[in-house]
Amino acid sequence: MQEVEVNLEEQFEAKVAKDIRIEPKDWMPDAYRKTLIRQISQHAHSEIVGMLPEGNWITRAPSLKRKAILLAKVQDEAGHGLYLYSAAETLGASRDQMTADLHSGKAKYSSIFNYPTLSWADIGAIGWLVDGAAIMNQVPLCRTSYGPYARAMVRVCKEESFHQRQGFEIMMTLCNGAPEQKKMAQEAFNRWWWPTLMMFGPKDDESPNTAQSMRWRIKRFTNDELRQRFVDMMVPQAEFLGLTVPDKDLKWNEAKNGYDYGEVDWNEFWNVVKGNGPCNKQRIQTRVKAYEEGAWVREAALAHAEKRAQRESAKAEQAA
Amino acid sequence: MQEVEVNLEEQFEAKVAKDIRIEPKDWMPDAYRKTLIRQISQHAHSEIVGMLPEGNWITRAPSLKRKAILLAKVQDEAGHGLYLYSAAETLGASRDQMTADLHSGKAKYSSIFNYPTLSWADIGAIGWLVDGAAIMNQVPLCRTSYGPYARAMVRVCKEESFHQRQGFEIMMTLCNGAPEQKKMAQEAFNRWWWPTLMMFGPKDDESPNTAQSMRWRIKRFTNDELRQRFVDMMVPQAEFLGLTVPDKDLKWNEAKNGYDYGEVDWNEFWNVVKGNGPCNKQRIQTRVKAYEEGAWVREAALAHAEKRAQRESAKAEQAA
Amino acid sequence: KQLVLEFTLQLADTSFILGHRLSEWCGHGPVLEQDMALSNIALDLIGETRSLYQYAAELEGKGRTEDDMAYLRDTVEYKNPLLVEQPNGDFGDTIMRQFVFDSFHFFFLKALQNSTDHRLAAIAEKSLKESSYHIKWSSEWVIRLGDGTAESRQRIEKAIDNLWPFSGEFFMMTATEKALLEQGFIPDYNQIKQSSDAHIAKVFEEATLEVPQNVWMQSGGKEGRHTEHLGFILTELQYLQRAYPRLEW
Amino acid sequence: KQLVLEFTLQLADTSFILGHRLSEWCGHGPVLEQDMALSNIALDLIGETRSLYQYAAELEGKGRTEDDMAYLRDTVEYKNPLLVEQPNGDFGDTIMRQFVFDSFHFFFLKALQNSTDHRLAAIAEKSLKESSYHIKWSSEWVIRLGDGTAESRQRIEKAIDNLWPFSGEFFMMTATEKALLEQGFIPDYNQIKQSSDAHIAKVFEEATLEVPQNVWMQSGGKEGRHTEHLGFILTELQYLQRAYPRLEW
Repeated sequence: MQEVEVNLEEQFEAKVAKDIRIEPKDWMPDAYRKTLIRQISQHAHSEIVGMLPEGNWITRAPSLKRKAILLAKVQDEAGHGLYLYSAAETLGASRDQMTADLHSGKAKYSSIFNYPTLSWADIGAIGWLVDGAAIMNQVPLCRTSYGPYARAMVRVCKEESFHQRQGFEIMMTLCNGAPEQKKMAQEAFNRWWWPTLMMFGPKDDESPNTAQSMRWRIKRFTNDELRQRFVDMMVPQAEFLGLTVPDKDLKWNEAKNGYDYGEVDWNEFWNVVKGNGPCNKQRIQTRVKAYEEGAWVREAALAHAEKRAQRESAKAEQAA
Repeated sequence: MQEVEVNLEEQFEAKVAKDIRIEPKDWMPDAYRKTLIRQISQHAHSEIVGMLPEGNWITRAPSLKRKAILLAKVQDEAGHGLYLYSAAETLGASRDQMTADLHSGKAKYSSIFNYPTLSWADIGAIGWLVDGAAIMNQVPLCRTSYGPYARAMVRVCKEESFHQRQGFEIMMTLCNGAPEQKKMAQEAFNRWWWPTLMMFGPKDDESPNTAQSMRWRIKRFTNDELRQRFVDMMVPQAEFLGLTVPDKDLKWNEAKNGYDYGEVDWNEFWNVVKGNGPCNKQRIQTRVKAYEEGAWVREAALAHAEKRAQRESAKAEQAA
Repeated sequence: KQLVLEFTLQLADTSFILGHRLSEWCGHGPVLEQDMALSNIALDLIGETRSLYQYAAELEGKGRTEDDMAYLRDTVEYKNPLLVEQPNGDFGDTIMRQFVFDSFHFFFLKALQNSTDHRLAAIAEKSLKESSYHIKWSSEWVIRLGDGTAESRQRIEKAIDNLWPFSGEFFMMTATEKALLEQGFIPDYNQIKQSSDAHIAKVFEEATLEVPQNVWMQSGGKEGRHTEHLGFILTELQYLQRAYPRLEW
Repeated sequence: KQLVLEFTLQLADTSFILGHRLSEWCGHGPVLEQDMALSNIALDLIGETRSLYQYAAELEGKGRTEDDMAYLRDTVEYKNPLLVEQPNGDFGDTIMRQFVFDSFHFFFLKALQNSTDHRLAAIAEKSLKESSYHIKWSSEWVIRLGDGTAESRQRIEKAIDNLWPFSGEFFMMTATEKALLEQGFIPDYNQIKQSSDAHIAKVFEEATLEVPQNVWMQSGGKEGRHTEHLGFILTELQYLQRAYPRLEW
């Protein structure tokens, strides 16, 4: 038995090393399964909670077109949540349990959604920066070792890059608009820049799980690598928009062919992770409320389905 | 016994005829008491329900001054409600019972409050027209035969005429303002004119209680008399404001030294009385909701008062 | 042409306000799949709205845009029937509001396809496909909630009670509608009402619910006399356009 | 002078938003007498607001009015602490919000009477009389609800839980406040905090409630970083002024 396990583990490691996808029915180490469930469900929760800050502006979107685009975008996030919950279910997690863990605070979601959306420009900033950072994190996940997760990410990434373009377009419209609009854009940029950098997670030397995740090819780059890429990509875009990056330490470093940037406020990061962000409480309360108020609907749907099934089997019996 | 009653009734009638006030401890016929309780509680309910259509614009008032004035006005209405409930209590009615009757639909309130407030001009129109009609109804009640009611009405009327001036001033500001404002004022006037005329109640020949109420000196003028006075007073004010009365049959009648006016839509009147007005359901639901959601607060206040009383009597015992 | 403009605006306002109301659900639905369904219907209605406002703007010919129509008219200028501005309430209220609306909208669009106004006919044809999904969805939910648990039945009955007085206004013809009917621009509402009533009766029967009888029908919305809810919808909806006038977004 | 202007606006925004929130109760209170009490406090705060905005407008010297200050600034320009924009919730939430506010406001006004800015000192003196009623009222209600029924106790504890994270911001000094403190324009917040804490401790003891310990304190409002609630307050509040700009009302 011991030997069989060892063999299976070797086969697993070998497959991963050769970039062969692990599928639901394949043997996998418990730790791998747990890590994936944690990561995928966290990702799914992020999509669902992430609906709230943007959803906050659907009723106030400034034009019919923007309203439709934003509503469709938030709806896409619900869809991403669904794909990802399904992917986690292939690992034996149940959606009810994952939901309960989100509501109890046991499961995390991306801290970025614990910041409030205070102006229309925030909708642009989220699309541009937050979706931009998400894509940077997620594109490598399209090649992640677990099959269902990788396939879900392919769909997610395709839609996310569409969303990011829409966010950039909102920012561009504001930056090319009236002075009040430009100011609105800069103010939103100031608030979202640093929290976005935090989306890549703690610094590499404080991220104990990174090494194992990389070995399993769940992750493909370290947090700091991705963060650096993101900064290098966004700074020119900000310049193009005419926005000032709110970082006085930002400067081009010819030697590393990238930007040096200031120190992220890790106190704030850990504090928000701990639950003390501006909206942690509100976000979870909103989700719990929606869930609890929906209980009777879910029960009714179930009860009706059962009644219907009974009637049909009764009918079938009669006919027999 | 029979004779004593007859004697009391004669004394009562004599007092009323001499305009001597009836006071709570005086003997009075049951029918008089019942009529008064019905009328006073209906009047109190009207004040309370009347808070809602105007309260609807407190959060949207267009200036700090208007906001403060409107809030103070609606608060005054709560105060009027309180005086009047107290007056009814002197006749043996309980506030709980009166509230229950309002909520169950057994007790009525002025139908005018079953119309919605749709623009800021409605706040002006209500103050000017509705409070104007209320004063026309109420000034004679300051001399009504039942003492506590008459005294409550003196206070109410003083504040109402203040409110009416404020309403007129809102209308004047709108009518002297931009074309959009003038249009807003005319549109509100169109909607409120006819319902206001209905405030005086059915035509005299369809108002069976009027004769008795006048004999008891609860009422001093008939519905049609008051309605005519109101029209005669308001038409010149509307002209002063530059507003068109929405009545094509309106014209000056030299012979009667007053205006002839078109027929009120009595179908609409009875329909709203029956509960089918635009807001009947909403108004009562709002009151019931406030009451039900306040239950725990009232219970807590009572429980605390009892605890406190017990503690004090325990202390007093110890001291003794 | 003025009449067609007025009528088109009325239709646009109706889809718009209901679409807006549904969009308030986004992120708060009772289960993810239904959250998405509500957003889908909202998106369809907003799509229909845009076609209609665009047409209205063309008919008016004063250079106004779809957004001017949506964002720069005040409460009394909106001409939607009262039903669609009623609050979301619980999921049962939203379902019942949607079902009543769909039971009009679907049969109305079907008939409007034959309008002598080709633009309206084309919009109707496009929206009809979407509406056939909506009516299926809301009908199924009425059945589920009516024939579900004791609680769901009680809630959907409360929703019927709340909303039924607003179910008649769709079929009460305004002066504009009467004139357009005579000119063949719009279909006969009596026939639509027959189809609608039949559909409602069928669904309610399957849901084991009773169709209310002799209910007083509220009206006024199609003439600009609204309930107090619409004003609050518009304050939220129009805020940015009002606060920062005449800008591109 | 710029600093005094900023500070005066911050105070005005604070009274205004809380006054507005309280005014939402009007007609919906748990009992008539308390409905009136809530409106009274709202009226006092709006009165204080007007004096402060008027002073701010004078300090600015650009011809703006109190209404321009109130109605034509957007969310991030408002500088009220986050507590006052929190929703009314149930009566317990409103009481707790008011109690936390009064426990700052009363002692703050008391100290502000000695400001070297005579105008602020005069406004403080006038408002202090009103505030002494407010703090009495809210303290008594905390005691009643804390030491009332099991339900009221549970509700007020939930309110404490909801609102305590917003109780610290009043005493966190912004750069503006620090500079003004050095110049003697405003009082030392540490001393105010001592009085405030002592009052809270006394009332909570009588209410048989526990003062929460080691709660993370939210902040940002005084620097314009608000919760999502403020935007919705302003859409409603400012709608008419935004929809019909530059008119007299």
